[in-house]
Amino acid sequence: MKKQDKYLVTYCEILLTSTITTILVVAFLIVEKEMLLGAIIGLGILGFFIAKGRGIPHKIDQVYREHPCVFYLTIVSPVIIAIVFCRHEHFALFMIASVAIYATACLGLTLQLGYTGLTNFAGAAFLGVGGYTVAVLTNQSIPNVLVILLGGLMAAIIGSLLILPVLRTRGHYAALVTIAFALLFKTFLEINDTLGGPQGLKIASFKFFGLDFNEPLLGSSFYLSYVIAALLLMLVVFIITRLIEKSWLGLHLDAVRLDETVASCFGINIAAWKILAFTLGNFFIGLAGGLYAQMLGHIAPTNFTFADSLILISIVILGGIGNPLGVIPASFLIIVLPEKLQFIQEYRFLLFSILVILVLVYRPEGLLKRGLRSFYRTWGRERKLEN
Amino acid sequence: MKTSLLQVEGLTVRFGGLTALSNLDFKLGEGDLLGLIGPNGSGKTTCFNAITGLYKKNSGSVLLRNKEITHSSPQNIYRNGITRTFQRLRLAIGLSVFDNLVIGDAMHLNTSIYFNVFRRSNLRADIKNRLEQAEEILAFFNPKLIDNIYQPIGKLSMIDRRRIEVCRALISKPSVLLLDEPSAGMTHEETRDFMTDLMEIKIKTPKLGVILIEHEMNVIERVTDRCIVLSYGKKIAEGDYRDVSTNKDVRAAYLGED
Amino acid sequence: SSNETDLVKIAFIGPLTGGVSANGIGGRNSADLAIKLANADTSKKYQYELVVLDDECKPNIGIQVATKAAADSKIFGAVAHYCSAVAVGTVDVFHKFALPMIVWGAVLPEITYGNDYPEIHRVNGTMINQNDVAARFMIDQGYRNWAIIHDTTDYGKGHDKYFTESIEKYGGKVLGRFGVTADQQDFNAELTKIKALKPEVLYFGGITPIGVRVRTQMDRLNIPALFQGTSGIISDAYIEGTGNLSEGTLAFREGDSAERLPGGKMFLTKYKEMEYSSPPEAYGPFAFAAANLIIRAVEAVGPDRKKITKFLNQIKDHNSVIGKISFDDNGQNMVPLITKFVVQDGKWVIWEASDYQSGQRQLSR
Amino acid sequence: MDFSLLDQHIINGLVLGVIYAMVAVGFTLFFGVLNVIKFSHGDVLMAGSFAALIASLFLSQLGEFPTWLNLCISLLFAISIMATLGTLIAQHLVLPLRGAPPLNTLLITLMLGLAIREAVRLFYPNGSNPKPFPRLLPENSWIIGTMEIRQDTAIIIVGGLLAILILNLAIRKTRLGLSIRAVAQDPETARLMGINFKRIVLGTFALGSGLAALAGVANGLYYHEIIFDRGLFLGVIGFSAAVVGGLGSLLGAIIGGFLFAFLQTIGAIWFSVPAYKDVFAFVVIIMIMAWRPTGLLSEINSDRV
Amino acid sequence: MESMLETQNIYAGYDEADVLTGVSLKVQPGKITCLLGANGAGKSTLIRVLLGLTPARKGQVFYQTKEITNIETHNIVRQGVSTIPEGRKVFPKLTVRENLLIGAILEKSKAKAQDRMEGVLSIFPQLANRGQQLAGTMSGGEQAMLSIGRGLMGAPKLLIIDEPSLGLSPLFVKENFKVIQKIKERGITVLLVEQNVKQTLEISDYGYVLAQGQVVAHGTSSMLKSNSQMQAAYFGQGE
Ligand SMILES: Nc1ncnc2c1ncn2[C@@H]1O[C@H](COP(=O)(O)OP(=O)(O)OP(=O)(O)O)[C@@H](O)[C@H]1O
Ligand SMILES: Nc1ncnc2c1ncn2[C@@H]1O[C@H](COP(=O)(O)OP(=O)(O)OP(=O)(O)O)[C@@H](O)[C@H]1O
Ligand SMILES: [Mg+2]
Ligand SMILES: [Mg+2]
Repeated sequence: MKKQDKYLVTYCEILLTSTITTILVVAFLIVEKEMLLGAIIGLGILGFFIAKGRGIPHKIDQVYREHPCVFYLTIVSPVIIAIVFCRHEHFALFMIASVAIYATACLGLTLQLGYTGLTNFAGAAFLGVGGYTVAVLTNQSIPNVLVILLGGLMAAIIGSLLILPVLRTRGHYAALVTIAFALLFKTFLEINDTLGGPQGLKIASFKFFGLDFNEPLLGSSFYLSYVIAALLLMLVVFIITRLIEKSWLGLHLDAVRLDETVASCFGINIAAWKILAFTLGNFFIGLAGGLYAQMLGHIAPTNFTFADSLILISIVILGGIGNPLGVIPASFLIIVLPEKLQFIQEYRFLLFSILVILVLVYRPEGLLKRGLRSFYRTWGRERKLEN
Repeated sequence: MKTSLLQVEGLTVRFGGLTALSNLDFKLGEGDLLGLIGPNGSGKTTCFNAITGLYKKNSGSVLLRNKEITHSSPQNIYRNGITRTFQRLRLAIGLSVFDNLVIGDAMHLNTSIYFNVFRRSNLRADIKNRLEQAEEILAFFNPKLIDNIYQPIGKLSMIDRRRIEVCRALISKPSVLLLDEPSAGMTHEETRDFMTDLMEIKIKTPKLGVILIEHEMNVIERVTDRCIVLSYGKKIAEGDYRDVSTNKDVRAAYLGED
Repeated sequence: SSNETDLVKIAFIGPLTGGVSANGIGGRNSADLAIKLANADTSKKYQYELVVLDDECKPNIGIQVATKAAADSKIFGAVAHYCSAVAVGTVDVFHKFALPMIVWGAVLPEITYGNDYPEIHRVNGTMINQNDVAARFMIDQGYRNWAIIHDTTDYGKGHDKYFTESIEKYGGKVLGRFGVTADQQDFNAELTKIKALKPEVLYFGGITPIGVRVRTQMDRLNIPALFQGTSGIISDAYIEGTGNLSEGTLAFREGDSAERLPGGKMFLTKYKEMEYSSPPEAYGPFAFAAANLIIRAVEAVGPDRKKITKFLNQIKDHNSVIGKISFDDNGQNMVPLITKFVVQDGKWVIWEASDYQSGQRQLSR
Repeated sequence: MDFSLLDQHIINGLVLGVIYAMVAVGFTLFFGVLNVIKFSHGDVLMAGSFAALIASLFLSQLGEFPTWLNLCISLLFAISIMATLGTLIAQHLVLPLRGAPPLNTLLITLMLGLAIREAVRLFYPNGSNPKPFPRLLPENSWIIGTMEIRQDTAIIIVGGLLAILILNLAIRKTRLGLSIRAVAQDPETARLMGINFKRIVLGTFALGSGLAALAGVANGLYYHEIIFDRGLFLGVIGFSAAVVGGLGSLLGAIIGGFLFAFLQTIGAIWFSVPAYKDVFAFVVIIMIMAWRPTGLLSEINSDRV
Repeated sequence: MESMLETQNIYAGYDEADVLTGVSLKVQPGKITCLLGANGAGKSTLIRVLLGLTPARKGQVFYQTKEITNIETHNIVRQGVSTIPEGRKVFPKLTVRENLLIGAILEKSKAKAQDRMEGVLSIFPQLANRGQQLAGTMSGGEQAMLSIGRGLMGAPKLLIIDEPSLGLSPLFVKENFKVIQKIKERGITVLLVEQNVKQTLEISDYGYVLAQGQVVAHGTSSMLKSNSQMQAAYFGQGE
């Protein structure tokens, strides 16, 4: 009886946390008044510390492991409710979709950098490959879903041009290879006019079984369809990334990252795993790039500069390297925060950079530190349960 | 006569001007426990590194069950059944004990994407099997470790880490096991227990051939059938412990005259 | 029908951070001035508020903020974009949301001519007119041989293309052209090659920061050619950056000089009075004019996007700080005038009023 | 090919190489203690040139100073300001992140670079515009055979190389250098040797930032013009040069710097659209990395099993 | 008699758990004091506390007469304390010579450092012709020698040694104990952590036995040698 009471309290706490978080996030997205924004941020920080004081993050973790349905209830349903609530808020939806797309790309980077230890400073370039592929192909008569897949595929293929140097180099040396690629990719697009040159390309709207994504869906916003598509894409990529982590594949990738000598002494084909992670990661980034291009309706080389690659890397680091879950709040922070700082106009980047520095000084490991691998939900608990 | 497992002929390894290993010959039969001893810097670890393919050999050959593996990659050598431990521990600090152990059996893990991502229930069954297998081998060396199987390696004491390394090398059921100073840092008592466990393993898998690098002479005396003494990369003596320990060269170079 | 103090929001979009932010901030201040003046004017029916958005000169961010502006139902018009690549991308958004907008700085012809969206207007001219006048004028001055350095952005590439077309039409010759990236620092290699070509004029298609670099490095290599730029270098920053070297630099811009117009003079004095921390730069007057135009439309037809669009499309011979504004079918201001500028004693001076025109000074040959 | 043209190209390439090498050496130095790419290096360089500009303008307001005096004072000012800034950065941003993965330090320096850049843009009067840098070096030319070289160019080449050389000696031959390298490899054991860890980190930051300021001033003196957003790109090139040369090796940084300058110059000469020179240089860099994965003067592998 | 080093009631640990729970000991000047104990007893942790690498949560450390609890490591080292740390900890990318020189980094006179280096090389002739080899590529035992040599380069008043003979060949283990004896004869105080109980007690003057973070026995070496309680503590709970 007592135990059940405790569970009830825990559930109520989690429900409350999730409700408050949802309300705050939605309010943060919609509200434009500076004072209100400040109040929301203040409330959020306050709420975070209260929750931490009550040990709620830990409880959530525990409950989620034991009862995944609670997880879906407290994460998925607020998202759906929030979207339904925001269905007329074009801009909020646009931002949600952008966050989801960036998070997807960063999941690709997590696979490369977080799991396998491959530094990829050319994230934006692969985003661009996906985008340009989509831009060129959408205007042909190819089914649009296929086009986005082809965008991912193309990113993976272009990425394989770099495989030889990426395989041979490590650490900063590998960073240089990708930095070089990022720089030359953008410059090449800009100089060479075959792909629209500096002006870029326009992209016809995304069509899915006769559903035009640029038309309002069910009388709501133009961007609702994109939000749904982006969230679905993120979900699928997230699940795949997570499943990879919690399987023999993830274990192999970790082994490659942590000690190549040991890995080779235990029969692990380092090159093969690196190729897998690099290619699959680029594929995910390419998919994200494809959808992003579709949503924007126009892409140009200046979207895919080295600075943009750094933004992607920043998200991965800020989220906590190797933790796919951290990528989502980190994208939210890095993508939405500068936008919310529009009211301070030319000072916004200064403040933004200072804020990120502060976050890092207070959370040196990133927002969510990567934990030990658990292969399945009850991992590490079985023994206790049995006893 | 036991069937030959590992055969090393004329093995030479040089680093610049330094000949770390020169013209080394030896044989390891099934079930042998061969001691490899010698002063510091005499080339023992280098010999392991050469056999496992980490160092390039300047000349000589290595045969495993009469199959040439001289120029195979470390991956293939492992797949052919040679595993090892490292003199300086090389465990993945950020991973759990289980992760560290199971990576030792990488060649038997199913790494197809389809299996790992889409056949989760099969994977789960597989993982549970591996868990049992890991617990079994831990139980052998130190049953207390089983409770730590989900813990990060960093929480263990040095000596337990050493045990984990040995377990990692054993978990794939190799035919040759190379142990590089496994008892370093252990007390006499712990060393004794460890060697007892090792002997038991030998009894359970009678065909396993082991090469043991060790500086504890009583260990060598107790567990090895035969030993090889290296000095400056050359073999200066070979035979059972009694022969070797009375050899004048060995006493001068290694044991100390008294 | 509407309350006198109804609040009407107008968006300003431009680059406020990064390399071309000087122009963005100048434009922002000018638009802000227009709003402040309107609010101070008691005869106005509405209160106005400027919503300022930074597009970072990046198309994706541009589309993002354009969406933000367009999605805000209180916003009835936008004064948007200095960077052409951004404007090319956002026109679809403005059209989708039926938000009337006026471009205040981007010069690529496609922005107005590449679509038939009624919402899109532009008060400044395109680079086509600019280069045609420039080419004609230079030929008349007796120059025949050019070397071109342009950046590989849309701006630089466009100028290269249109200037070359015009100059060849009038019988001039381009001896060599050099596309350079916008973040390049060192032009010594390119300039060394140019020195060997011995052109009479070095045409530069690009904006101030590189313009300053090229002009200063020309001096290091002792290249005697005349330096001719485009609207992108008509800024105080160019003169400040190059110092004495700026003397005799030529450049061309659509629209009349603000100093010469009665409204323009008013603009400059009011701008001074407001004590903005940075100058309006070359395109400030255009942003000011665009903002005024939207205010005027709101005053005339009330806060209604469709009506404002319609009103704007009918603008003909409207007096403004930049001269008369008349929109053609594509919403492009048919700027009748291209003004020629030359740097004289550390100031951009209208050619006709300069010592060079009167023959007191000579352009370098 | 016109030979006087070739001379000119060689001189251009040399100056460019020296400037790149100076930036690259800074990267190598920071890599030495932090084991991380310090992305704010380029921006510190830029800030250094602005500091010198301020000092120089202030001096010329005070009255007539000989240009050499003006140069020395501005240079010292810039170096000391940047060294102080570097120390503060190390103290408050880098040391607190000691336990975190090195990549997190990378992010913090990246953001710091952005902050410095934006601060200069916003708080220097009209900071987003290019600023003329005073001409503080003699501009007469020396004629050597068919070659004509301006004195300022020559001074920058020689001065830059000298600075790198002195630094190299300092790192190779002194106890300070030994301490820096020890701290980089194992901070804890270094402390056991009696090395003041914090002081070494702060000192290295001061040294590196001072060097950045010097490079910034050299840059300003050569181009006569500075701008707030120069840092990032120059930083990236410096980093590339350091890595191609082989991280941790000062000679490597010099070789890398000259190689990069050489590739860009060749690229600018070869291609009809010179913008391709960067594409060309980076393609070659990628190929070099595939050929020599640890740089031209490759880091010696000390990893053993 | 004044002690060289003294701890009083030290508590310390990692994360939440305390590894040391109230350790007090004294190191007499000019003597070899040894610290014995099973693996994981907390010996190395105690040493880390002495050197200021791991903070003491409670208790005090005195060096000569000064309190040095939780002060910065280099300030402790500068007062004449050298360490041969557990696991050698040579600098892998420095050459053998540089590794030795860094042991004497506090010594301003180059000539003195050179003298000490010659002294060290005469003890470890194996290192002599390896001056330019990177320490990371040395064999395990060679690294141990290097680490000991580096510790001697500091010319300390107090030398703290954590498991020096780990991985050394029998000949060298003997040599090593002789070296420690010689160090003592030079008037240097030694605090020695060792697994090799017999030989350690042979050369040391006084000993402490640590078990589960506490001192379970202490006394002169001859006393400890004959103490059965100590044997039990040292060999764990079992026998
Ligand atoms: N990668 C390398 N580069 C240069 N020299 C090396 C390398 N690896 C080993 N050596 C040298 O080769 C010799 C043999 O080394 P090895 O590690 O095999 O010795 P060992 O017998 O294992 O000694 P120990 O008992 O001390 O571990 C040593 O002198 C060592 O310095
Ligand atoms: N960095 C660390 N983080 C967490 N626990 C640690 C750490 N280092 C040591 N421990 C734990 O502290 C305890 C004491 O360790 P310590 O190294 O002091 O023992 P020791 O007596 O020196 O043993 P050994 O003979 O193995 O060196 C052990 O249980 C160990 O697991
Ligand atoms: Mg060895
Ligand atoms: Mg210990």
